[in-house]
Amino acid sequence: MLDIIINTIKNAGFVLVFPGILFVSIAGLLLAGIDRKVLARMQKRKGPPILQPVYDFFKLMGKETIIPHEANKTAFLGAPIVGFVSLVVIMLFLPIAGFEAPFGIEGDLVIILYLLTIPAVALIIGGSASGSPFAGIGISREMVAMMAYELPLVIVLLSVAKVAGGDSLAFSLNTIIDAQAGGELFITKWQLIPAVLAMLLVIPAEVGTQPFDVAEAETEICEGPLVEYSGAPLAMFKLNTAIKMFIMTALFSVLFLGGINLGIEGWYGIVLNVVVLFAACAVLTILCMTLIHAICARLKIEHMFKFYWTVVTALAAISLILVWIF
Amino acid sequence: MIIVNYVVAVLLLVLGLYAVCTQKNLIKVVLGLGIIDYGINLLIVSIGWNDGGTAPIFTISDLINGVSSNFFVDPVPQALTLTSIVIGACVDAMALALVIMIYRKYKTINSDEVRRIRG
Amino acid sequence: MFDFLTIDFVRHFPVIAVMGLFLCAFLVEIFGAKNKYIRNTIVLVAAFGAFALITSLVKPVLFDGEILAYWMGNWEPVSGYAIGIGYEIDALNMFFALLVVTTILLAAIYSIKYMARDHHLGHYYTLFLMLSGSVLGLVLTGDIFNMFVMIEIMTFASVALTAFRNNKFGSLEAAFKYLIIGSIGSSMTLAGIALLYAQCHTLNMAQISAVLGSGALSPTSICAFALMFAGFGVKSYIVPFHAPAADAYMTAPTSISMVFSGMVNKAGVYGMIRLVYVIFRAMDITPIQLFLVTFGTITMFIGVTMALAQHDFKRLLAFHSISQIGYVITAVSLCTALGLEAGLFHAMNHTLFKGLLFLTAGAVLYAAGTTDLDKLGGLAKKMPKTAVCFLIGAFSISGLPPFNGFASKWMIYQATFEKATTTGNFAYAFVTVVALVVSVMTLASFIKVTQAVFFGQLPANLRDVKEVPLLMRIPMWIMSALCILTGVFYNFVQQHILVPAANAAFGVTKYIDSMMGEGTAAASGISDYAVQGVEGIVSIWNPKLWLILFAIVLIAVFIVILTGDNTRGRVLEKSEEDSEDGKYATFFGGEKSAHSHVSGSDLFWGFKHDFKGYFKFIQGMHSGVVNDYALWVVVGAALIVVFMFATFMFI
Amino acid sequence: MFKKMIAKSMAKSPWIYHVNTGSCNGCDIELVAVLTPRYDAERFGFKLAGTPRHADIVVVSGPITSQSKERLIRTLEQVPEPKCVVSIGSCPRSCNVFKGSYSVEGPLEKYTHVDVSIAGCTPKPEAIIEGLYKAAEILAEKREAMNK
Repeated sequence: MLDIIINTIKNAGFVLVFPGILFVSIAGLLLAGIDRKVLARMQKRKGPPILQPVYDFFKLMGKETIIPHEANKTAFLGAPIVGFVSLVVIMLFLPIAGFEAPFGIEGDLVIILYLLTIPAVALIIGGSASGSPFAGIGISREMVAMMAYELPLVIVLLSVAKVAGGDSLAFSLNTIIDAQAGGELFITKWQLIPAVLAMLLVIPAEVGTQPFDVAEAETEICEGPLVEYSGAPLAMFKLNTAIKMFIMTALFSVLFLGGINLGIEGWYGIVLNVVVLFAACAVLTILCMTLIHAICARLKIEHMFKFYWTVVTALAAISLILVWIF
Repeated sequence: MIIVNYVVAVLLLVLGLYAVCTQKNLIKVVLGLGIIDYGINLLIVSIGWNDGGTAPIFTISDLINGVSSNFFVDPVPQALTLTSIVIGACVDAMALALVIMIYRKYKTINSDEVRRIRG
Repeated sequence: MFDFLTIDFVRHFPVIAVMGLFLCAFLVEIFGAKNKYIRNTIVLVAAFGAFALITSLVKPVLFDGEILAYWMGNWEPVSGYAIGIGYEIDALNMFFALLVVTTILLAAIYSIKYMARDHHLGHYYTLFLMLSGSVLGLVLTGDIFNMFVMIEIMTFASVALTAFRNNKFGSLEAAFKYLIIGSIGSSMTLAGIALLYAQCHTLNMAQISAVLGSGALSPTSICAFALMFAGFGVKSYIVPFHAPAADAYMTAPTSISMVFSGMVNKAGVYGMIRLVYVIFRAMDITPIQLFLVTFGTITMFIGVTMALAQHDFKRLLAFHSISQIGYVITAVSLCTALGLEAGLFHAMNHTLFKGLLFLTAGAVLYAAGTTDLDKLGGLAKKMPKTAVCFLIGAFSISGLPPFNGFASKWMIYQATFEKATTTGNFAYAFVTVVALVVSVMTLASFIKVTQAVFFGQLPANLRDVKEVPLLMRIPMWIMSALCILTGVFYNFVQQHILVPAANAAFGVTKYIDSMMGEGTAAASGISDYAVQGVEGIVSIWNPKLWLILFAIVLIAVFIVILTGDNTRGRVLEKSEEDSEDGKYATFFGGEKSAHSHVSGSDLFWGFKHDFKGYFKFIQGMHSGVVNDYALWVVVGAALIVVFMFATFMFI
Repeated sequence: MFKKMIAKSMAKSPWIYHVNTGSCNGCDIELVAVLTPRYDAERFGFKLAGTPRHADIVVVSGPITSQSKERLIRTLEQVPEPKCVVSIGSCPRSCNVFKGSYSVEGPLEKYTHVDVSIAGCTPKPEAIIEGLYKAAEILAEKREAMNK
């Protein structure tokens, strides 16, 4: 009985505090803030405070929620929550910072791949349910973007799984981390260099930052799927985007940086790991999102699709073939 | 000679498939289908044939003696052929009925024009 | 309580089930042509009877591992030669029979309301029950010629049912194509059976396997193998043979489309598995595996890309049926324990979710009168229950967790990648990638349906659409529940249904011995496959995690409610009539609201643009001309024959 | 605690939706200039939103022409509460040189309550920032009032 209670409290802690809702929300919003700040500095602006996404989130929470006539109420309000839940669940599958994943099981790589699609699907369903033609165009683009980045992402994940598993099956993040335990990070393996590049290009598309934010082009189709959203649901979607930033960079660190484990025992070791992980995520964010955002204009959807199915897929495929041969 | 049967069966099969693949008239397509059936029926009957055999019928004297003095052909393929002929006739009848209906609705039995569902 | 269900008693059940369906088919026409109550009663009794009879076999066959051998009229084998027609029910048959009876029952319930507006329903139910009986007979029989006869009855009934609503667009044409292609397919099967008989002098599948198994195949049996392979390929609609199936699924009444995709093409898949695994016992030959995997992969890719290009709800679903069968064939042909289980699981899930999707399509057709994606929209407001069912089905087929499609697809990816790593063959890794990408495309095409039919704006002519009657919703709810249950408790499904079925396919000797007597298999030198079903593979979900997930959902909802402004200005939905209020109107850049709906053909522009060459080619290939389709079949069959000879003669 | 955070955030992240009701584009250009690196209104959290549903502050420039009147009213309705209306330039305030034209139906105050009015033809970017900042504070006050 006592065990059950302790376990419940422990699991509740996982879900609520670390690495669940609280941690991931704060980390995601901070990353989004860093992104905006650094972008501003790159453009020689002062930029908003780092906490700006937090302010945005709470402000939207305090606004009125309007549900248009044409909208389907349940799907309209339910979609952001579904997206949020699936993101939190992904977090519970990720073994980051030397921390064993609470949900970690064999084959979680495919689960994460699918769970990553759910926030996008939630956005699509929500936008579709709002009944706006702008949202219709937006979801069409979102879906095409999803098809675009999913192919290279799949190939990257398979390459990593092959390197980690050798001849056996390694659809498990724990195996991938164990394979990098001795300091032999996958980013240092020459066969995986193209995969690293491909993954760096997949991250901004998955998160949907400029130049790959075709689905939410605010100057063109009025924020696409989000056009009818206001108030709390919009806040949830913004939070989802921020969390996605953190999760994608953390996934990168798991795949190629061994999940950032400095190997120091004790609670301060964990804290140190988390801090280093966050720093790594921030660097990755700046590298693959802010930098590209600052130097590129928004693509057209067909250009984006072509880019991902040729250049990025080719990078990933080269890596998979190299991994297979050597 | 039994080999002739096999050759003819295969020829009929090929002829039928040729008709189905090339003839634009739906009636001819159905005819092609019939020809395929006949080819296969011939094949099955030929399989059951034993050189010098008789019909697979026991006479009363065979039964009394307890041994069959006659060497007879395999009866199973003949039964199969009968079934197959019946089925083939049904297919043809049904296909022709459909052709009539198609003619009433489309005013043509040219297969190039009976293609409202495509792509 | 069920003590009377001894093995010797239940042994008769399969035959009774098949006979009962055929009998009721004629009773419906005789007694029920005029009176709808008698008609419905007979149909429901037949469907439920078959369901009860088959499910009562679950315990002995699936759980206890018995194999029921039954000789019609007690014609036992004489001096080792099978004379009579035998029914042989092992776990593999049983698995497919379960799918069949479930589909029959649900389709029968659905038909009552769905078909109520049509005339000549006596004919409809006669054909329906004949179709049901023939498919059930096909999966249960152990006699190969009996199988052929069942295939032919199945083809007739399917064709007649496709043309049942012959005043509707294209149904006659679809029926004609279906008949021509289906007949060519069954002719091939018959030719194969004839050649096989010439070789083995028996029609019993177990005995054929025993006779063939001892040595290398002779050219006659290779030819027979290739022809039967092509014949069952036509029946399961793998790619070069698939074109008429899409037409028939589209134009048949929707309850029949569900039957087609739920059990008719499963019967083809069953025939394929029985053929390659048991009769010819050829599945551990690497080229055959690769050949089938190639077929499967091409099928799933072409099916899904064609589906993306469609603008009719039912035709889109039809192409998805083809695509999902590709998954099944791919997984089954890996000849690993995980692969076969994944394939069977996906076949089962396909029956569930595709049946569900067809039923929702039927509900849309029933309520709105059309399934054209360019003319519908916003129906979720009018038909919320149907919309929920549709979303469950759509997420299942797209493989989103926690629905059943995820579990089976996940097993398929794992099986293909495992095969790739254990054999070192890069082709299987490629298959994994294709399978994952096809899954995303599946999602895309269902997003298209979601947007075009259920969300978006309601056209003016659909203002008074009503939710479908309860009797039509019940099958949908049952299937939705099954979709979720098999997804969540998939470990249970795997242990008690998939593993026995897979073991039955791998355990050829047991199949032969229980039919032809102990020691037959050993005498003819047949051995089981080296692989056996794995009992418990790694789990996706931990049951306790479900509580946690539930907690997260609650907390998320809580956050939204708590942090928002509760005092006023929360959810402000005005009544429908008050549409003059600009605040709740759709945003049009300040313009007055007008009907503007992004429908099916408008979606996925960038994707279609980049692939326009491919789409032009593949849509041109589906020309609608019956000769072209026949040519595909001939070319496909010729390829198979050539390949089989190459494999067996030169390896 | 959430209430406190909301109250605090309300003034710190005002999103702007810009409606042009027949302006000569002078004010529009100045509004864009406000977001450029030189003036950088984003440091106060200002951001241009793509749709009125996301907006907190509606910025109106131009005298209200008869063509744009209905559209303006509809757009203002679609902004969720709490919201502020800011007029830029002299046109929405007084119709400026367009006053008396057959096609001008201004000023803006006839149709809605204007919270902040930034005068000038055109106002300087500094003035616009000042005005918007004041509007953000009014926004926070409105939110306070809603809670009571």
